Order: sequence, then C-alpha cells, then structure tokens
Amino acid sequence: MAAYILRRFVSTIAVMAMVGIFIFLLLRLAPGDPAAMIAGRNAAPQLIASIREQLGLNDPIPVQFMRWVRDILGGDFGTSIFAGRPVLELISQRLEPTLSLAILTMILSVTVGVSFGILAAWRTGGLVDRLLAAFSAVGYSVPVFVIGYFLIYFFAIRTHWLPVQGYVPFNQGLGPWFVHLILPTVALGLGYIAFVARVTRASMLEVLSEDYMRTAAAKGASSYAMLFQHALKNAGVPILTVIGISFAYLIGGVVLTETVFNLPGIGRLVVNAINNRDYPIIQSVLILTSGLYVLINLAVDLAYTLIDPRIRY
Amino acid sequence: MNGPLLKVENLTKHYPFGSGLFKKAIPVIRAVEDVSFTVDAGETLCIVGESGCGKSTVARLLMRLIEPTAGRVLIDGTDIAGLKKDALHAWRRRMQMVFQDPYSSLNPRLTAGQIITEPVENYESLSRKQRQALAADLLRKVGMSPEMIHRLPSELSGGQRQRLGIARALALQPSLIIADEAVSALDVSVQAQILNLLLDLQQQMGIAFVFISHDLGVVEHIAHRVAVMYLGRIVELAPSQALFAKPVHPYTEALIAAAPVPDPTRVRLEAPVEGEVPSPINPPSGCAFHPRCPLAVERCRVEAPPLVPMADGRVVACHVRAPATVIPPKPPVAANVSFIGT
Amino acid sequence: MGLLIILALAAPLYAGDPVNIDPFKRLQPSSAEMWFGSDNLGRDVFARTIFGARISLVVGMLSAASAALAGLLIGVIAGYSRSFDNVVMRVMDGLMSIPTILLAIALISLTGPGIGILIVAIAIPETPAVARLVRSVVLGVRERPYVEAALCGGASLPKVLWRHILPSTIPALMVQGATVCASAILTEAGLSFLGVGVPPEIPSWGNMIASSRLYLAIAPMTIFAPGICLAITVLAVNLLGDGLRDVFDPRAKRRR
Amino acid sequence: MQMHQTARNDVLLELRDLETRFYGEESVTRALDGISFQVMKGETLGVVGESGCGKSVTALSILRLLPKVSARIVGGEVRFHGCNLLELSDREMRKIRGDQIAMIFQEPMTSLNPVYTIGHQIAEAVQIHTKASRSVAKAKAEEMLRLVRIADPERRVSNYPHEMSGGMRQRAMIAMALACSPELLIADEPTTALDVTIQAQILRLIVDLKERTGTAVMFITHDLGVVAETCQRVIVMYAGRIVEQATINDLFASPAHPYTQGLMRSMPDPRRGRQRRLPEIPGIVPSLRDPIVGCSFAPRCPFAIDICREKTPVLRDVRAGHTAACWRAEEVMGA
Repeated sequence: MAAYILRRFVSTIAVMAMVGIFIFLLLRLAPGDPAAMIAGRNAAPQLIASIREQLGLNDPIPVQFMRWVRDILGGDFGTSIFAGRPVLELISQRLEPTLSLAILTMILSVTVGVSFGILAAWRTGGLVDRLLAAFSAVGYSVPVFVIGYFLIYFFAIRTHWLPVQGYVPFNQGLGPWFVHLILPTVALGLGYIAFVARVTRASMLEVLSEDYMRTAAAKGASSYAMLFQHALKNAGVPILTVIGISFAYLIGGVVLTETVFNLPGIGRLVVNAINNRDYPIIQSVLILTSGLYVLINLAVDLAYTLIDPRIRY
Repeated sequence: MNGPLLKVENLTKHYPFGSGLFKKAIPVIRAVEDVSFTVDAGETLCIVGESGCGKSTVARLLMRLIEPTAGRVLIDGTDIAGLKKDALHAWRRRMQMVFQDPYSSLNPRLTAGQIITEPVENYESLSRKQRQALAADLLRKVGMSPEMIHRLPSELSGGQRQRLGIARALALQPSLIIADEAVSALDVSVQAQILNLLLDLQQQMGIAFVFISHDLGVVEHIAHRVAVMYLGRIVELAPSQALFAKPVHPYTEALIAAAPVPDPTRVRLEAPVEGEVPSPINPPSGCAFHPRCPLAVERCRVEAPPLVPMADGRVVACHVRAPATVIPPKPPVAANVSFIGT
Repeated sequence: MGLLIILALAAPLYAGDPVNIDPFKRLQPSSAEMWFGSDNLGRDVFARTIFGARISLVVGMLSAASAALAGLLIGVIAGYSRSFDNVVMRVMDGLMSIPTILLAIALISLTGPGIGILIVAIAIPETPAVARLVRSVVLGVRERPYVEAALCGGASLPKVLWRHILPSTIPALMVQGATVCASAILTEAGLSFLGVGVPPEIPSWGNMIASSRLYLAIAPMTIFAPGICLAITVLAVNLLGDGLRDVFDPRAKRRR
Repeated sequence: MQMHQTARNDVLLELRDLETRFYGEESVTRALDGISFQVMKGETLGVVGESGCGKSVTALSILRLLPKVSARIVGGEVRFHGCNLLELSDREMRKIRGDQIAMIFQEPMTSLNPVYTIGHQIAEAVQIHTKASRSVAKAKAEEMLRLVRIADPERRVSNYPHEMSGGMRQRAMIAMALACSPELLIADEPTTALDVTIQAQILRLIVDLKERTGTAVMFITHDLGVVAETCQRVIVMYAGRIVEQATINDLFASPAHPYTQGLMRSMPDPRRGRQRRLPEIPGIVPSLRDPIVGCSFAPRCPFAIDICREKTPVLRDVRAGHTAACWRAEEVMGA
C-alpha cells in the first residue's frame, strides 16, 4: 500500500517535470524572439532588450531552466508584463469565480450524470436510456458558448428570470452569488453531464455483465442491492478515473464560459493576457492548471485504494 | 543423425516480480528451475503438471519466445538458446508450435490460406500459384477441404481452427512440434479428431512432439515418455507405460489418483492430496512438494532432492522413494535421461 | 456529413458575398435576400455561415488527421518499446494535463494567429489521447497468441508490426479520429470565439459569434445561425464516429 | 415423459417441455428445444454434453437468470415442489433463489464480487433470506467456511476474493450456496477451471456435503469422468435436446444413444491401447439457428437410417429407468 502511494507520487513528480520542461521549452523554442513577440509589433529595440534582460534570456538555456524551476518552487511565477504585478497575485484575485464555477459544475454534473447513467444502464434500451443517448449526442456537440448564448437569450433577455451576465462575490451574499452562477453552471454542465452519464452507463453495463452479478442474482439479491451495492462500487473506479482525467476538459470549458458570462475569473485573465501578449500569465496558468490536474488525479488514484481492495501495489 | 533431436540442459527462467523502486533484492518468480530432458526424432514427450508448474514457460523457452535465465536448448547439437536473431531465424524452421486457444491464435483478419502460408513466406517468396498450391496441400494434410482457403477464422469451427493451427505449424516442415495444451480447449469429440490427426502426422512424417497438457488421459494416450513438473521442476520423467502403471514420485501418484475416470464401478480413493500448489514466488524449502506430501520426512524440508535414475530407465526426485544411493557427481542431468522411449 | 461537405464546397455557387460590407443593412432580420439577416456590419449571415463551414471542416479534418497520424506513430512505438514507452508516455501524460484550449492559446500567443499554426495548436493537445489508445490496442494485440504464432513462424518484428499489429489499430483509430475531429472543430470555434483562432477577416463560426456578442438581444440570429451550424456539424461528425464504431465493433452496439 | 415411475412426492424439480431461445441481430437460436426431466429429492443428477448443447442454459432457465435482453423462455414449465417457477413474480422468484435453489458457477475467479470480503458475501446470502442480524449472519458465514473445510475460517471471513486461491474461492462459493440450506444445488461446471488435484478435493467436498445435508444436486459438466465419480443418474444433452437418461451404471455399461456411445469411445482409454487412432464422431454440432428436421445427431450418426432424418425421435424407455431418444436404441446398445 505504502509502496503504491509512493510510486504514484514519483510518477506524479515525473509528469510535472515533463510539463515543466515542455512549457519552458515552448517559450524558448517558439519561432522568433520571445521578447520581441512579447513586446509586440513595432516595439523599440530598447524595450525588447529590457524584456530580454527581465526574462533572463541572455543566459544559457540550462541556467535559465534551473532558475525558472527554482522561482516556481519558491512561489515566484514572474511578473505580469502588462500589469506589472506578480502573476500569482493577479491569479489569486481571480480565483474565486473560477473555483465557484468549476466546483458547482462538478457537483451538478456528477450527481445528475451518475444517476442518469445508472438509470440508463439499469434499463438498457428503455426510455431513460434513449433520452440519455439523444441528450448526450447534443451535449457533446453543442459548444458551451452556443449553449450559453441560448440560455442568456431565453432565460435572461426574453424572460428576465436570471441575470444576463456578471458575478457577485460569495461574501456579498449566497443568494446573488448563486443566482449569477446558475446559467454558467448549466451551460458548462450540460456537456459534462452527458459525458459523466455516458461513462457511468458504460462502466455500469460492463460490471452488470460480470459473473459476480449473476452470483448475486442467484443469491436472490434485489435489484436495488445489485445495482447500488454490487455494481456501483465496482463501476466506481473507472467513473472516478474519467472524472479525474476530464478535469482538463472542464477547465477549457471554464475559460469559454467566463467569456460568455463575463465572469471575472482566470479564464478572463488569460483571454486578456492573450490580447496584451502577457506571456508570464499564460505560462503560469498553464503550470497551475496542469499541477491541479495532476494533483486531482493523484487524489483519485489514492481514492481507489478505498474502493477497491485489489489495488495494493 | 546420432543423438537426440532436442536436448534441453538445465533450462531456468526467473521472472522479476514487482518493481524494485529501492534497491532491495527484487523477488523473482521461479517459473522454470533447472529443467533437462531430451526428445528423439519421431518421439512424443509429454510434459504434465498443474497450473503454475512452468510447463507452458518451457514451451515458450524452447521456441525462444522468451529468453532463458540459464541453460541450453540444443537442436541436433546446436545450442539455439544463445543464437543471435539471424541465426535463430534459420533454426526456427526446425521447430514449430501449436497453441492452446484455437480462437486467439489465429489472426481474425487473415484468411485460412494467408495464415498457413505466412511462415513459408518468411523464408522464401512464393508466386500466387505456389501459394495456392501450398495452402491446398497443407489443408489436405490436416484433413480440411482446399475450398476453405478463403475462409476467415470466424467462419470455422473450433476443431477446424485447430487444424489450421496445425497446418501453419506444418508449413515449414519442422522435425519437432511443440503443442501447448493443443487439445485442452476442445470438446471431447473434437479432441479425438485432433489427437488422431497428430498421431497420423507423426506416423507419416516422423515428427517429434513436445506435448504439454494437464489432461492425464490424453497424455497417457499419446506419450512415449512423460515428464511430470511441479513448481518449475521435473519431479519424475519416465516411459509412459511405466509411469502410469507404477508412479514413483508421490506427486505423480497423487496426480494420477486425482484424475477422474469415466468408470462408475471404480472404487474411489480418498481425496489424494490435501492443500494447494504453493506460490512460485516463495516456494517451500527443500522439496517443493513436502507440505502436501504424505511421505515427507525431515530431510524433505531441508534439502531439495536430485533427480535420481532408477532401474527401469526413469528419473525421480524424491528422498523417500528414490534415495540417492551414491552421491551423484553432479553430471548434467540430461546425460542420465537420454534413452529411447518405448 | 457528406451533405455538409458538399454544401461547404459549393458555397461560392449559391451563397452571397460573405465579406461585402453594407452599412445600410446592419442587423437586419431574415429576409428573402438574406435568409438569416445581416450582422453588425451589414454582412450576409447566411453567406458567412456557409463559408464558415469550410474553415471549420478544413481545420477540423486537418488537425484530426495530423493528430491521428502522430498518435499512431507514437502509440505503436510506445506499445512496442519499453524504454521509449516510459519517456514518451510521461510526456503524453503531461500534455494531457493541460486543457486543450489553454495549450492552443499558449502556442498561438507565441507565434501569432494563422490557419497553419491553428491546426498545429489543435493537433498537439489531441495527440496524447490517440497515442494512448493506439498504445493500449498494441499492448493488447502483442500479447495475443497469433502474434506469438507469427514470431514462431519466423516472421521478423517489422513484419509482425505491419501485418498483424498495425491493421488491428485501424478501427479504433478511425473511431477516435472522428471524435478528435469533432473536438478539433469545437476547439477551433472556441479559439476563434476568444479571438485567437482564425484571423477575424476570414468568416468562421467562432469569429461570427464573437463579433455578434453584443447584439444578442437585437439580432439573435447572428449568433444562433453559426451556433446551430456548428452544433449540427459536430453532431454529424460524432454520429459518424458512432457509426464507425458499430461497423467495427458490433459488440459495442449493444453497450453504447 | 415416460419416466421410471417414482412416487410423486419424491419429485423435487420437474421440467416439462422447456423451450428457451436466444434472439440475435438477425437470427433466433433454439438453445433448448423441449427439455423434460425430473430431479428427485436428495439425488445427484448429472447433466452432460459438449459446449453449446444447452446444459448451462437449462440451469439458468430454471433460476430465470438468463440475460433479459437476448433470451426468452418461450414454452414449458419448471415445477419446483409442483409450483411453476415461470409463473412467479420477480419478487417471489428472488425468495426461491439462494434459499431453496442455490447455484455455483464455473469461474471461481470471477464469480465473487472483488470489492467485498468473503464473509460479507456469505452473510449477505443469509441476510437476504432470514431476519438474521449482522453478527448472526457473520457467525453463520464463519460456520459455513468451516463446513467447506477452509482452514482458519476466523481469519478467512475477512479476506477478499483476490487473496484466495481458485480452490478456496470455489469452496467459498459452495459455502455461500449452502448457507441457507437449499433443497437443490445447481453446480455448473464447478471444477472445470480447477487443477486436477483441487478438482478431486472439491468433488469430494460436494459429495460429502450432499450426503450430510440431503440437498439434491444437479451437476452440470462436460466431463464424463466427473459424472462417473459424483452422480447417481445422468442426462445426456445434444443440440438443445435430451438424448439419453439413465442411472450412472446403466449409462456407462450400455449407452443406448449413438451420441453417448461415440462420446465415451472418443475418450482416450489405455485399456483400448495407446497411440492408436481414437474412434471419432465425424462432423460438427449442427447450428441451432436453423430448425432441425429429424434427429439432430443423424448427420454424424453411424446408425442413421431414413427415419432418423425425417422424424424426430422422442425419449422412450429402453428398459426400466433408462430412456433414449433414438429410433435404433436397441441396436445401439447391442453394438
């Protein structure tokens, strides 16, 4: 058990190292002078030179890399070129809306998606199953910004039931906070619900066809016990895995959703950074999201050991 | 050609087990431990044993599908265990394999004709006509109609598929065929057809077989000599008739007693051995069979018994039943074993 | 799907001019002249939507093809070579940990917008999924007895790869290719929507939606038309993928 | 149903003309084509046949455990204590399963739920059918493990399936099946996946437990050797039909159906000489997708005459307690 956890930690670190090298090289190996790129077209040579200096681009690559890694481990993600403030500070200011959206979406899609998936698997070919097939086909195909505008048009502009856009911080009241997040969560969640439901259905079906399900039936177990005690616990591992892996997919959606609903989150920060060519911000967000992703997947792997006694090494 | 066709000396295979994250001693699975035997031209040697005894690993080692940890495999006196890829390529023709599962051992995307002629095309290029003729000829040899040439494996029955597998092995005209549980997945009536085919081929072409099986009924039927394996080692190797008439090693005895006999009038002995086969990761000390053995004495716990030759031409590894009267001067065991079968 | 491609290819024949600016006809509702009305610069939304299909399909298919090819190559080698496997699959894990859209943004923000870089930027993040899939198929197949049998028959490793292993990856690859294509079209639209995809002067669905954002209340058609087309296209590609799966793996039909 | 007459109240289970079909994409498989037989209280009945003959489908049909989507029982009756199981509601059927009729399966490795302990899974069977408390059920689980001779049952109850060997898992399956003292135990190839020495132990165990508990056993296997060692009466199945039915000694002494005879002769037997060609049954099993006219074995049968290809033979007495579905059974027995 301890060896398993340790191994997972080691491979986590390996993955993070790969991400680090990749992101670092991305900046260095991109065609053209990154400093010139950052400075923008028609920039004065002095500006480019000063950016070069600021980024330490004149040192040999390995030196640059070591310094970069040291800085990041020390919590220094660099300084925003446009705002002139530490990137980490900018990011932490924008964290709340993003986290709120991500967590609400996760809760919505896991609860709805998993229950949908179980129902569909229970009665294959039944009404719920066919509804799910149709729903997931749509949920997979309609991009979040299209759903978003539809929702805004029908639920905000035409009916005025919900606010069109914007965000109210959590500490200004739970109600307004929640009301502003309903549409974004639903918009982002639809595709995700479809995804989770499909995965749940597939792994439940897999488990339901296992020999031990027949054993349970031969014991006289009820449908409820079969589904929720015997099947769900076994199907849990693949479901968890996929939810963990799809976290990156969720973050991608968050960026788009924040733009549609004008939420002042990290997604907006990135989009503004693109327009301002503020590369340190983009780079830091990349590192942080992939770090978060890796951590979540580590947590998922560790959670397996609670579900499945076979995972020992 | 003098001497045995195939001579196996001290063949050993250890698998590392688990990952050695820290440089502890990496545990190994002792899949095959110091196995030696010979096979003469036209002879059938059967290797029997229960799951995990290493019999299938021996087959894979012989074919060089896996690399041995130690030991030699000699065909006509040439050691193929040490050969490089190119040299091995030439020797592969001499020895072919038939697999257990007639379903997964045939590529589902290729036709019967393609499957059975592929080995030949690895050695020489064939014209369309030659290929057709070869395929038809091979199909006929295994008792199938040449019309089957364009069939896919999914369109054939289990027995027909196994015939294809045999035809593929025959394509290179080998002198030795290794059959790894080749009839175990088949129904009794089909099994009889395949066994007959193998016997016919042996008679007509003088092919030698290393026949690996857990089914004692089948083994008794086709073997000239039988090697019994337990936890990676040969515990008894004897001419078939002698072995079944009077097993010497207590494990052989237990194995024969345990096999169900289709005769309701036979008086059943009490359950022959208790317990189950221990793990090859951490095998028992001394004689690996001692925890289950009714005859075990103190010495069995401590010291692994050597294979000792007996008067009737068999070798047995048992302190009780075959005590080493003279301390053997550590000859390569195979030297004692090379006798002609019945 | 075929219909979509034909419609897109034939666009110049029947659709109006997608870039002609007519300041007198801004934000008009649907009419016989302009089926979907006009946008904020008075451009024909119908024409722009049809032309947008070309960009989406081209970018989607090219990135899917590149990702599939790269993934196939990496996956097959990783499936067969242990040392390569360890290193490359860690890199693939790393790539998978970065959200597709963010990675594409980062790539594009370094080089500036353009169709070529867009295709590369979309293909790179899609590659690991393909590589993983191909690798798992290869790992599964190489353990099959028929591969061992081929080796016993004296076949060389390249021959085994070519004749026995590669063909078995094709079905999964094609199904995955459709999925990647759908996701590439979505990513392209998303990037364009964020203003980092297709250069704004070229009509693309993402661009259209982005430039019409402010006029949602007045002229919803300017957003809905490209949005619905986008959804239908992606749906068609996804259904194609499902269809392929049914063809290649009849067993999965019951499951899906 | 011209069976050897037995007192009606000794009959535990009676199948009458059971027909089960599987529905595929474009074909219908007649897996069971009119199966009728009886299981007496406390007897061990063997059901033998090669793969695809319908022996497992028979077992699953009795317990109504067939896959709902693809299989349906289209005719016949399954009378347990005279009551037709096919007419029960799902709820009533669940009360029978595991309590009065229990079943063990071929694959001990996959037939136990990997995420629950052995003890939990045995206790679950107890708790479904009795009002036993958790601790009583746990104690029962331990007692059952002791009954099936698993060493160290106190410790083993809290083992997960993957921590046990194949033989031990099959013992645990048996413990689970017998936990509610069923009147009928259906054992579907319970030793096929096991090694010979372990098989011998499990067979011994089943025979011993049957004698101690008086449970009737329906023993499904492809292995005539296993049947010979365990059963009192045997049914031989071929292509979804019963071809012969007899006591164990009668069957082996004088098989009355050419298929049974062919099956026995095609088994290697050193008494008939080694390294000799075995008498084969030529040809292959017919597809059950097309309706079979006449005797389903006729195309492979050395005794077949015109009538065999035209009219389906029914089971008839060839002597007391021995029935066969063959037009020429008498000649077969003499051959």
